[in-house]
Amino acid sequence: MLDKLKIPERHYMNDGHSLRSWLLTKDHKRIAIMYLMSISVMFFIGGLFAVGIRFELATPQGDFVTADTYNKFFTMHGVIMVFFFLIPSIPAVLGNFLIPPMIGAKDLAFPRINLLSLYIYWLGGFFTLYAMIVGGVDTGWTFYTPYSAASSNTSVVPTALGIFIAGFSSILTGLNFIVTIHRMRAPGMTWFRLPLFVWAHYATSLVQVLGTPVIAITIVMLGVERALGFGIFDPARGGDPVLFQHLFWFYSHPAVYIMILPALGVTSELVSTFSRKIIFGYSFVAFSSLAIAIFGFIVWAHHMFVAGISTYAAMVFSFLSFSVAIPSAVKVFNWTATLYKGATSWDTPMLYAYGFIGLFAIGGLTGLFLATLGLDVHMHDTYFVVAHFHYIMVGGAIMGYLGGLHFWWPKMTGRMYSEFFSKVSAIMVFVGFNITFFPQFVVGYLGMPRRYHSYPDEMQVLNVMSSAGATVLGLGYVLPVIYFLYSLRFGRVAGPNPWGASGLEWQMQSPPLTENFVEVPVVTSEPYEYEHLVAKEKHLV
Amino acid sequence: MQIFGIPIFPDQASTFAKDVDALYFFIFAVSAFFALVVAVSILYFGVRYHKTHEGDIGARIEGSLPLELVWSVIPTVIAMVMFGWGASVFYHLRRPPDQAMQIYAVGKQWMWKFQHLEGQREINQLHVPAGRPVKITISSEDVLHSLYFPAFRTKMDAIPGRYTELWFEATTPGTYHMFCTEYCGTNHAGMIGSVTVLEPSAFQAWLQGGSQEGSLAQRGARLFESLACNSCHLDTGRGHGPSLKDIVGKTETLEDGSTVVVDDAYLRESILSSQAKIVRGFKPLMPTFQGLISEENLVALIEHVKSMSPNATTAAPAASPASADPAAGKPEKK
Amino acid sequence: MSDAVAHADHGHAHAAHHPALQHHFDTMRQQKEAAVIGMWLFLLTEILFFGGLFVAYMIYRVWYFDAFAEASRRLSIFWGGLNTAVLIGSSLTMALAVRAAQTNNRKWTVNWLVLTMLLGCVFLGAKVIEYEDKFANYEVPGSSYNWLYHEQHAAAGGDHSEAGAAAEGHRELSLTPAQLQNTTQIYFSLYFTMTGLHALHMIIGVGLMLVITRMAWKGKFDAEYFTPVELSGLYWHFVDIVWIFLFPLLYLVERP
Amino acid sequence: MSDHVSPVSLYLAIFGALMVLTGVTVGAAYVDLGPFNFAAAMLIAGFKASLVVWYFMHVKYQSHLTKLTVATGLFFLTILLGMSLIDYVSRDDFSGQRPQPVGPDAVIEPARPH
Repeated sequence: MLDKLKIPERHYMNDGHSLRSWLLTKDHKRIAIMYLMSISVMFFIGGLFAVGIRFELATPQGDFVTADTYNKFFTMHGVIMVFFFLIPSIPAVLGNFLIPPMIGAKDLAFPRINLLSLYIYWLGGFFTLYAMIVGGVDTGWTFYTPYSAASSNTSVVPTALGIFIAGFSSILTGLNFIVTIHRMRAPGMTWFRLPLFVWAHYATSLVQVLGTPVIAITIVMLGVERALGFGIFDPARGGDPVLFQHLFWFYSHPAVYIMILPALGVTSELVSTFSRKIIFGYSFVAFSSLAIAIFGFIVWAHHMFVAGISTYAAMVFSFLSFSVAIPSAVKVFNWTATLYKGATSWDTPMLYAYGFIGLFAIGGLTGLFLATLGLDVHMHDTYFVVAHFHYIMVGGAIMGYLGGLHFWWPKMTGRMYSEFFSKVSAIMVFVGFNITFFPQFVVGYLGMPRRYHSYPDEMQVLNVMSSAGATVLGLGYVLPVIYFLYSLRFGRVAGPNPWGASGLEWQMQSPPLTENFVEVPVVTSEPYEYEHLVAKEKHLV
Repeated sequence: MQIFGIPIFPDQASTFAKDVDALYFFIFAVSAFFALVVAVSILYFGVRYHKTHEGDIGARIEGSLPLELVWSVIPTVIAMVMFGWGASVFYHLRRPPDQAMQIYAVGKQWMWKFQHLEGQREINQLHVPAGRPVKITISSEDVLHSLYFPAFRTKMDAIPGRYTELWFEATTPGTYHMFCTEYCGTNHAGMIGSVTVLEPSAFQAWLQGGSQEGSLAQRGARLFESLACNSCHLDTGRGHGPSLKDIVGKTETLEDGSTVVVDDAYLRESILSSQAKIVRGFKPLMPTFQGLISEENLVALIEHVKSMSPNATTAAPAASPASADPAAGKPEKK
Repeated sequence: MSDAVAHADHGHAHAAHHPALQHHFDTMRQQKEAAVIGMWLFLLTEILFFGGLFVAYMIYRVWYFDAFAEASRRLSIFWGGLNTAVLIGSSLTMALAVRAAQTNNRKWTVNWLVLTMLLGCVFLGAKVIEYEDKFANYEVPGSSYNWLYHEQHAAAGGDHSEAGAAAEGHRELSLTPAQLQNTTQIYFSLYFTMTGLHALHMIIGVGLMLVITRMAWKGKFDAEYFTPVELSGLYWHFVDIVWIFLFPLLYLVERP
Repeated sequence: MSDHVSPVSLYLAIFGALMVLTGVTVGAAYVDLGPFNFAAAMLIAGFKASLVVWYFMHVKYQSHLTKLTVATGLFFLTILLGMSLIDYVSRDDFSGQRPQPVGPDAVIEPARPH
């Protein structure tokens, strides 16, 4: 039945071929594809800096590049990866493409604002890349004053301007999603029939809208202090550098939840689809996304336990930081329970989901170490912290992103990618990732500080292991680019529902029409209803 | 502790290092347990419930409230235990005992300056007695730094304009690492040193005995390195700058043909305003250190250069010039 | 969040389409409500944007209250009060403009909008005068800042120095003049950042209303579709609310 | 948004109230209430702001979702303001005076703000 499938002659990609039809499009799917291309470029650039860092750290003396260049490497790696890849990755690509069809809408609530968000992202990217070319910035992605305001003589203000602008792209995407999910659900699509992917993006959008402005004002204050000589954070005039850290982390901790929540949503979809079964404890998983988003706002000072905040404040924030661990644990346990008595399969997206659950669990659990006051004094700003957030960002967010990409690629392009190579790349990514970042836990507890280009000799073996793993990980990321592009031309035709999934988006043709559905769907069944899907297939066959 | 010669666990050299490590092992055990439970069960379910043929679907299990409560309440309880234990260790870390020995530390871009009450001043070196609580009051002269002793499991940021403090009681004598863990610029990775724990008697000897922080010349040597003078003034003379070996007392011919005897005044002048008298055959590359070096560092540097020419007749030091900038200047910001 | 989903009638015979109804919305009511909630979410980001500044203000006000009090006395209550009245007036005219648009009164919509823009410009004019005064008295933080400019240049005279010196005489301050030189710079840094950002938002608001007035002039709005006027009204009222908080915080720290 | 059109008289009344409250807030500044000056100023400003939100911005007549959005914004603003106070209130030098340098011979002088 599969072989007579062919690509439908009318779909959103051949609905106008001119550059104008792409650059001035209002179709959320085309905007998602343009975002996919932009953030892939940014991921490649950020990855280059990571390679530079790992080469430098292969030797204790740090003689691959000078100290200044190394400082610029890790700063640009941080800035580009955080603000230009991780924050937009799943919401702007998969979220943009899939939320309207998943809730049965023709498009997002504000299509023009969606396009504006893409242009703003490009403008922000332009300023940051301009700053990178002109000389880069060496303050670390955290821009702590007074170094960033007074001592650094690198192009801090252009980079800060780039991040300030990119922040608005994130705000507009979040705003668009919230209004769409509230006001444009198809008839019958109640809140508890929404796919968990949509719940996760609703929570992410709340954080994007409520958190991003605070880093915008923090950057304005930094820019004003550096460019005009104002004295808000200047210790010589009585200012308090710790205040900058408070304002910075008020956004930047919820920002890590912007990065991970969409990946949690993707994994809930994958686990449910590939065990052919409704997720275990749907409402608990849905509300745990909201809980993570809201608790994410009250824990920020666990980044500052040794930064000079008072003992009392440290205790309060440490206590609250444990509250965020509970919803994450609930999610992991619910995924595990979903697999029980399911009908699982080892397709590539599911491989990424397995990898995600394992690595996200380790990432989350190592967060407990850092939330514990007694340990954070020893571990703060060492490689233990670097390993922790890479387990969440790379092991979690990027594995989730790749899993989602592999799952919805047939829907986005109508083509299947090569099964064999995608499994090889999934395993390479998993293995390469663990070799790269697990030794960093050990070298971190040994006391190797962050952002050092040279380290004591006895820590060399662990660092060389990490650098070796980084090359395997790097190769693992290059493979998907190859077989995805290859599949565009030569991939097997996928048909509307290659995985037999249950979401509304799988009832559209793939690649979908510009207006998604021929006529507005009415939702009657519960989410993840596989029973009637099988019945429909039997009826068809 | 080492495996195949690779150190995988830091040595415990302070009283509360053991408490911190006990807490570390507890959380490590709990995390390993949960990680294993999750990993094993997802893989087991993945294999055990693999679909036998194409059309299979899973059992319709919506969820179960008791199970959800179990894995919400239990992690909460464990989390509270971790919090309580961590908070008590932290409270102990943050309250130095009263009769602790007081040391002052000042972080300055890319060196740590310690001052003992008895007057000793050390740069990137710290000598502490074993078996006695030591309280270090920390501040910074320019940007954020952070004083970190991995072996003592303690760390505290140095904030300009404010005092913060950390304390430890060293137990086993030896030399341990000291790092700066708050990013502070170009040579953040070079702002390291070592803390030497001495037996109380040896510490007393060190206090009275050896010159305060090694002779002035030794301190000059460290500065000669940390200010990267050695990257141009190579002994072989093939660097950007002239070789300084046996230079004191020699007469050098300058760019404009005139000659000058290399003495203290000339050395001081070529450090503070290095473009003034360039030796023939060298380009004016040397940066001026006016405002970058304090008076005592300048004297130490000159002592070091003089120590590189042992057999030179020690020319009488020229009258110290009028207004050398006494305090260590702020790094010049472009 | 349990409000009902707008029910689309399935038949293909939709009600007569209002020209402004966009393709992906089912009814005008759904489109309007989406726009208003979208605008309110944007105003949320503005609340937190200015919130960051209020955190800094709050901390430094407690740490250096005397510096804030002294520096605040240098601001003229006259201009501050006038600006507050002007902005509240412009809020009124804006509300009336929205009402006029709601009631299909094209002429009065344009009139009220023009009046609102005028009042906005008056406010900006007053701000320019105040800023000029700050520059003249070396009260702009940075290298040129000089807290004791008047004491050093007694000859310069002007009402500033006598009133200041006389009033200052009888208060004992916890900060030395040298400390005042530094810590009042923090006050003026916050003053310029807050009022500067607020003025920037005013300029954007006036620009926005220029576009809306042109659309109103061309008769684009009626009782069914006046969303742009409503949204620019929301934005303008928000900018007014920010000033309602800025006025007491900056001008009325401690007026004996 | 609603088809509800408020009468002009209501707008004028609100305008009057706002002007009076401005006068009150200026007057209150001249009365020395000690620490309560700040609280009074914020209360008056908050009340004026709620008048503008409730009547001028029509939130009174709009859907629950709009009211919820406004409430969410204020809630997270209080988190931002309130929780950063947790640190500053409990610092030992919160009394507003920065710690003066202590120690036997006034130690190596860190950059002091004076």
